[in-house]
Amino acid sequence: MIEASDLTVERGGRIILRDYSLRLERGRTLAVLGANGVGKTTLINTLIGLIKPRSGRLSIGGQVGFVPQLFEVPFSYSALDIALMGRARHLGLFGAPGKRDYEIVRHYFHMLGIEDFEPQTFNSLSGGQRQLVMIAQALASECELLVLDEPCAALDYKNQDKVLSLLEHLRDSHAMTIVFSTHMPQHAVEIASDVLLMTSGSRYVCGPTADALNAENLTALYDLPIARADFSGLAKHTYAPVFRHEGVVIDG
Amino acid sequence: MIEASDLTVERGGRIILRDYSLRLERGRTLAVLGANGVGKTTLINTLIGLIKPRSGRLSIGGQVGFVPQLFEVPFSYSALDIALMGRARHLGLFGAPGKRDYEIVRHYFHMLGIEDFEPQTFNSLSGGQRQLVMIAQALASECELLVLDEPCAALDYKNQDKVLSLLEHLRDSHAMTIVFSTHMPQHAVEIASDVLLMTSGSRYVCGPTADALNAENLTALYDLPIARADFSGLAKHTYAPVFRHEGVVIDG
Amino acid sequence: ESSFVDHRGKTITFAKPPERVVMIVRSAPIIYRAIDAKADNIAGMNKDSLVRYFTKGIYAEMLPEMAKINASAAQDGFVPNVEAILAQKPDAVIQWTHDEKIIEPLERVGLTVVGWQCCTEQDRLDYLTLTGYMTGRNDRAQAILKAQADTLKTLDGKVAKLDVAALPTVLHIDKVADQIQVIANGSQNLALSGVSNPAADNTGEWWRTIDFEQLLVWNPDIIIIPAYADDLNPKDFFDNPVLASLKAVKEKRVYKQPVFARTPDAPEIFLTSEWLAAIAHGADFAPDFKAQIAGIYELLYGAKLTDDQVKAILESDSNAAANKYAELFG
Amino acid sequence: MPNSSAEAPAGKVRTGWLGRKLASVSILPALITLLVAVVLYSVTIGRYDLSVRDVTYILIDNVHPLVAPYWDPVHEVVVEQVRLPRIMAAVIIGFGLSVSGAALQGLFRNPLVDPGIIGVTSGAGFGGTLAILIGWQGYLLLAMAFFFGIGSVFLVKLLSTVRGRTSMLTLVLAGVVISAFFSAAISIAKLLADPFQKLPAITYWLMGSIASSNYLDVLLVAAAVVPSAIAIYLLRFQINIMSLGEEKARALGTRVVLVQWIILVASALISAGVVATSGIIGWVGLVIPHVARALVGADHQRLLPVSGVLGAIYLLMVDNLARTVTTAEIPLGIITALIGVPVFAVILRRLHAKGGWSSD
Amino acid sequence: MPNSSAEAPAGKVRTGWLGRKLASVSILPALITLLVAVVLYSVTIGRYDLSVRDVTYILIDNVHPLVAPYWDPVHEVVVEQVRLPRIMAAVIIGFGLSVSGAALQGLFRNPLVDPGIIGVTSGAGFGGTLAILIGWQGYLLLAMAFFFGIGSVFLVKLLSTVRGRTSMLTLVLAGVVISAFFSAAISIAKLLADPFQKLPAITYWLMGSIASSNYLDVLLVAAAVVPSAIAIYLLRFQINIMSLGEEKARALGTRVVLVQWIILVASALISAGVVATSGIIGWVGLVIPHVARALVGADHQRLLPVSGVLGAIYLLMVDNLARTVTTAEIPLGIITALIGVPVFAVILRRLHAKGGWSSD
Ligand SMILES: Nc1ncnc2c1ncn2[C@@H]1O[C@H](COP(=O)(O)OP(=O)(O)OP(=O)(O)O)[C@@H](O)[C@H]1O
Ligand SMILES: Nc1ncnc2c1ncn2[C@@H]1O[C@H](COP(=O)(O)OP(=O)(O)OP(=O)(O)O)[C@@H](O)[C@H]1O
Ligand SMILES: [Mg+2]
Ligand SMILES: [Mg+2]
Repeated sequence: MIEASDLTVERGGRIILRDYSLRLERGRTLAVLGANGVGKTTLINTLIGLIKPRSGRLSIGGQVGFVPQLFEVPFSYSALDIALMGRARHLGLFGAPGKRDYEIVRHYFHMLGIEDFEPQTFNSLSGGQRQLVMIAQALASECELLVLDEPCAALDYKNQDKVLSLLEHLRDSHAMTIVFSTHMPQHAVEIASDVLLMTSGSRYVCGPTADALNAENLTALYDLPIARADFSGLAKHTYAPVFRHEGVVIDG
Repeated sequence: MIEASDLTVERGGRIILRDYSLRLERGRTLAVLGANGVGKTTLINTLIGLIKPRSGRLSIGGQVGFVPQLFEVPFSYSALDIALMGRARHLGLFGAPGKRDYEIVRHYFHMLGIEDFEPQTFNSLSGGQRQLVMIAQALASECELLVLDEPCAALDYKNQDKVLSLLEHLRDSHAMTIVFSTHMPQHAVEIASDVLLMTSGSRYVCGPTADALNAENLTALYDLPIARADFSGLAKHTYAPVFRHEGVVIDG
Repeated sequence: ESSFVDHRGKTITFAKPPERVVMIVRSAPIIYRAIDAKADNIAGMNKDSLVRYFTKGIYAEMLPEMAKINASAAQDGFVPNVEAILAQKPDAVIQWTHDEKIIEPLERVGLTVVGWQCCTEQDRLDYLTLTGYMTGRNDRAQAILKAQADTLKTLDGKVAKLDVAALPTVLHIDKVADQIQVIANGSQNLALSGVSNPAADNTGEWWRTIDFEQLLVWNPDIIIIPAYADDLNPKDFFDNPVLASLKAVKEKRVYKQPVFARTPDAPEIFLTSEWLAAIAHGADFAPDFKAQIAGIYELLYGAKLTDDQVKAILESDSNAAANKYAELFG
Repeated sequence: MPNSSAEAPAGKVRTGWLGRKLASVSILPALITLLVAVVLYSVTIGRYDLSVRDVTYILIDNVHPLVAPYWDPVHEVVVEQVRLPRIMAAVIIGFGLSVSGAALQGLFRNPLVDPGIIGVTSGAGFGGTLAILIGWQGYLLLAMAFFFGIGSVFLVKLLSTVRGRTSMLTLVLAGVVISAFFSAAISIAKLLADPFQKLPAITYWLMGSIASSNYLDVLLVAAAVVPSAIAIYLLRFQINIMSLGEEKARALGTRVVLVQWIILVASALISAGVVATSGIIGWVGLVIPHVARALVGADHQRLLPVSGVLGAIYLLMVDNLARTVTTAEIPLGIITALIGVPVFAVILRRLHAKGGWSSD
Repeated sequence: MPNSSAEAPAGKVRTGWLGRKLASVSILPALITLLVAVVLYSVTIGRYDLSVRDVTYILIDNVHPLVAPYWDPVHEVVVEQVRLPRIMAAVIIGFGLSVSGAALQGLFRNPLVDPGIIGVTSGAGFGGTLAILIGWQGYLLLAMAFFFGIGSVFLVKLLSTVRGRTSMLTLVLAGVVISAFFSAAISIAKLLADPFQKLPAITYWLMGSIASSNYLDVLLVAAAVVPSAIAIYLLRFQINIMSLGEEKARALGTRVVLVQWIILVASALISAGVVATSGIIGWVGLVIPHVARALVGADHQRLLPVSGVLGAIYLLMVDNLARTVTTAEIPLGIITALIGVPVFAVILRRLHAKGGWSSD
């Protein structure tokens, strides 16, 4: 589904990623983790073709749906209008959404529990609500490959749960391939089959979640102690940061 | 420092908050938690005066620094330019930043470890990097009250740690009052003296962190099981969501 | 020494007639040439005047020396290029009075400015008098003025006998292509010729664009094509099917104005009134017109016109198709 | 997930989908009805007095010949050769300019954009001026205007394309620059023009008039406007997407460059056609889309047709005034603004709350 | 946290702060030097032949009277009464329009904004036209133009203020609408004007010319431009903040309405002053800020002065062309565009990568 070898990507004249190679089979889910500014968004934009890599080979099988990290619209479209735009790929140059497209979008609105937003102006929604609409838009595009840049950043736990469940459901029942970036390892723990830990522009770990995702790797990745925490009275675990562990000195 | 009683706030003709009352003394830190769209941003915008409440009394002591949730700039200012704008309050109508202002901004850049961003165009920074610059801007304003809307949403753990430590340091050494919203209860656990749990536009729990922040309240708040998790081998705990606990049914 | 008052009310004194005069007023060169009877003292004029009057047409034939005059005074009729004028080292400059901003820069650098104002009948007569004072040829100026006055007086005598209620209507139309443009309030006194203009009102609006419906409403007896309308001829009216329902077109009373109406302030312009009266009321109103034309051009410019030149002046070719033109003027 | 959609509550979907359709439908037919009414009314007014009955018979005669037409043939000429073509021209031009203005504002995401921004208007204006200066008239003038108009949009595109990429900002600035250039060239031409004949002709032509439209003119402007407006309408959904910005549009799978080109060329055709036949008619393409947006929101699927019909009504009413209010033809450009300004000042104030732009 | 700043590494801060100052300083003095050079050069050129030596002596004579001036008094008149005031006018006008354009583009966050957008230019144009039509001249004309110019900006503000709030979008649209209105009014006035005297006078005046500037004109335009430009420059940092959007500016503690008003009124003063003394000079205020932004970036602290000096140089060079290239005076408005367009087309292409706007 995705095959990238020796990708080198530059932006504004600076090399951001050097010699990245990765491979993802159809039906698998890749979580991309890494520090701020390491190049997650850059990698994702390269995968979906918004940025042309400077060198390296990249092949993507199938159509791509995408949820960007930041989003603003200049016109006051309704949430429904925005989500409908996800159908663009299916409509051709001169098409406009018809009944079926409305149904599909409404279906995902329903699954995300955001039917109420439909007539509301997109720009009057809260940050998290907008993100849900954008996710609905990407889902409505019904692509084989779904790429999401920090889809849960503005979401509360409930909505994170909804989105994660939905992604897993799509992967399982439609064999969709999914790539998402996140700052919360727990998201990877929950649904990712593979993780890409981006340590720097040229160093990374990529592999199945079970192997690659551990406290040690994460601590190295974030340069901060990340520990495994076990839920009281449950057979589940999470990885969480140990903030201000060593009494971090403020050097100001 | 902040005294609000019976605030009712509407936006676009809809009442978002009804009869909110809260009180925060100088030098305390309030964490605002709540589901997407419950009104956190609305409350924060009301506190800083961007939205006029429909009814109720509100009094704020001292000047306010602010970090918004979403941020875009139409011109390609450098990160330094953007952060310098935080000094506006100290410069008067006809002033422009001088040597001292540069020093102050650089000081906070240094504390956040983002000296490198200085000359970079703000719009070419990554999402997390922009958020750090915005935080530096708010800090540079050196106000008595600092208001941050989801300051850590786009940050990796390391940077979250930095920001949280910095906030705590500011509170402790300069008796700054701080209000921030977040979707991660752990942030509240770490540095908040008080929490405001916004269950709906008219129901909320407000009180000292130790009393108000518990698994029960959070579970009610997010409508999702939130459990206390204890770090393996450390005397610390966190609250984390238990995703897909009951095998959530996808009803599509 | 000559001393006179220009149109600004300013007294101007010349010890001797100025030898280098720059003229920004468009028609000043031809007037100056007529009164001074030579072009030697004309040191400069507008590019515009030169191109329009002295590079082709009857003036170019009669007065070839005019085309050699420096034409850097101004581009556009009135805005002086001060340095270019200074470079001509003029003794006097003839300039319009309508805006002090176009005179002040000239006087600022110490030039003598004679102001002419526009555009009444009296102003037009004054141009000749003022030029008479400047050139020291007041005799010629008065002779020309008298020739004008005599012709118009004779004409007036005949027009006065006409029935005022039945005067024909005349519309001057200078464009019928993309738009129909008429002269609503022109400078020519049509009453002198015993006709009236249905488009006239006192808005002061010179040209007016109308639509065909309005033309039908006015339905004039005679249509005149102004002399400057180079591209328009009576034939264009006769061949246009939409215009066929107009009275003047049906009766073929559409005429092209003769060349003497080409320069609005030229000393021979008064012939136009006589010509129009003849068109409207018959040859009696301009008896022996061709000889009169030749006489006036000789008086003004010392030119001996050939018969072909007179015909060209009368636009006889263009007007061949119009009703009775040949009968009227041979 | 194609089959899962059937599981969504069908009733809700239907009313919802129909509901939206209806909302757009209820304003549009109202406007179209209004347009038809204004057209019919327009035929009966003019400087030449004709009774409504005469006009009716003359019109009916075309569809169903009356055996003995009892009216003056002049009347028939007035109705059919003078008024009808003019009315048609006004409707087509108003429609075209407004549709193109709405599309371009969406494409450039800028409320100050009008069909003139891409350089066509002044390019075509210069072409026409040049033709008048040379002494060409009629279809030569038309061809010159058209040629220069289309040429200038290519020039703009050329100027703003650096290494195969066109930024919208550079495009719009290049448009401004090219417009300024041709405007200056027009001024030069005016300076050189004979002030008795050609200058007034140029001035008047540029000011915009459809006074002398005949059926051939109508046909020509329709040939430029109708296919272009259809092309723009077909792209309505793509314009929605383009209005989110180029990056987003590309990510959604839109063929950005192609859509840009089609809209630019279609708008250029409309403007060039209009200028060629009727001179520069400003303002309509800038303001009408804002009014339409205030009525039906930002969605171009509804915005484009509503904008078009509104523009047609507006320009027709303005032209009616132009030809009846005084004995003189007042150039359209003047009345467009003079009458429109107070009206739209009020409308924009009123409706601005739901003005469709997010930036206020 | 005032004292903590001392702990920041002092050396780094110093070089950094100075470094930035220097960056801005290195382009600005270069431009100012260029401006001075162009001014000196301009004095020596013209249709009237004067040697550089003569001009130098005539100029020096003012500062340090030479005992026996050996030059022709006409020469002194040419240099001091004809060329100098004109050069001063060009410099002041170019400076003022560019500064105001840069400030307004920042305030409205729109690259298509120019000093004409707020209605002043055509308002003042109409005032002047009216004065010419009535037959008023000189300082009456000036006063009319000025009065109408300032009046129209108040009208725009009035139109766009609904319940005490002014949205930038409504403001800009109100500006467009008012501009269109006054432009139409100008056209009407032109139709009514006597075509031999007043029409050309109006046309020429509107096209923009500083040909006949004397010291009083210079003084008047300076009185309008200098304080306004200073006010705008003083607000340079506030404009930075306003350019982030109103909400953000308010959150940062800016007195949004006050800043808006000062900039609007200052820009109105500049435009009205320019139009009153020299007619409508377009294009400079729109394009020069883009070039300046390409040179020094978006920060208005550097942008405003660089913009101003660049505008002064540009207009001066253009005016030099206007008065020397042909025998006739060519109106400024024409050359501004005709010469500027190719130059700026290239500059904009070249420098666009760092063009200061984020939206491309
Ligand atoms: N247009 C650009 N020009 C120059 N540098 C850029 C540009 N866009 C991004 N960068 C740089 O590339 C690096 C990677 O950015 P990217 O947005 O991919 O980071 P990220 O991993 O997504 O970070 P975050 O977690 O904060 O979203 C950053 O250092 C950023 O400054
Ligand atoms: N301009 C507006 N017009 C109408 N409704 C609005 C407007 N702005 C916000 N709202 C509504 O107000 C509610 C609260 O929004 P707010 O942004 O305060 O939520 P929030 O708690 O900050 O959510 P999030 O966690 O997603 O940021 C939302 O339902 C939103 O749709
Ligand atoms: Mg990112
Ligand atoms: Mg929020």
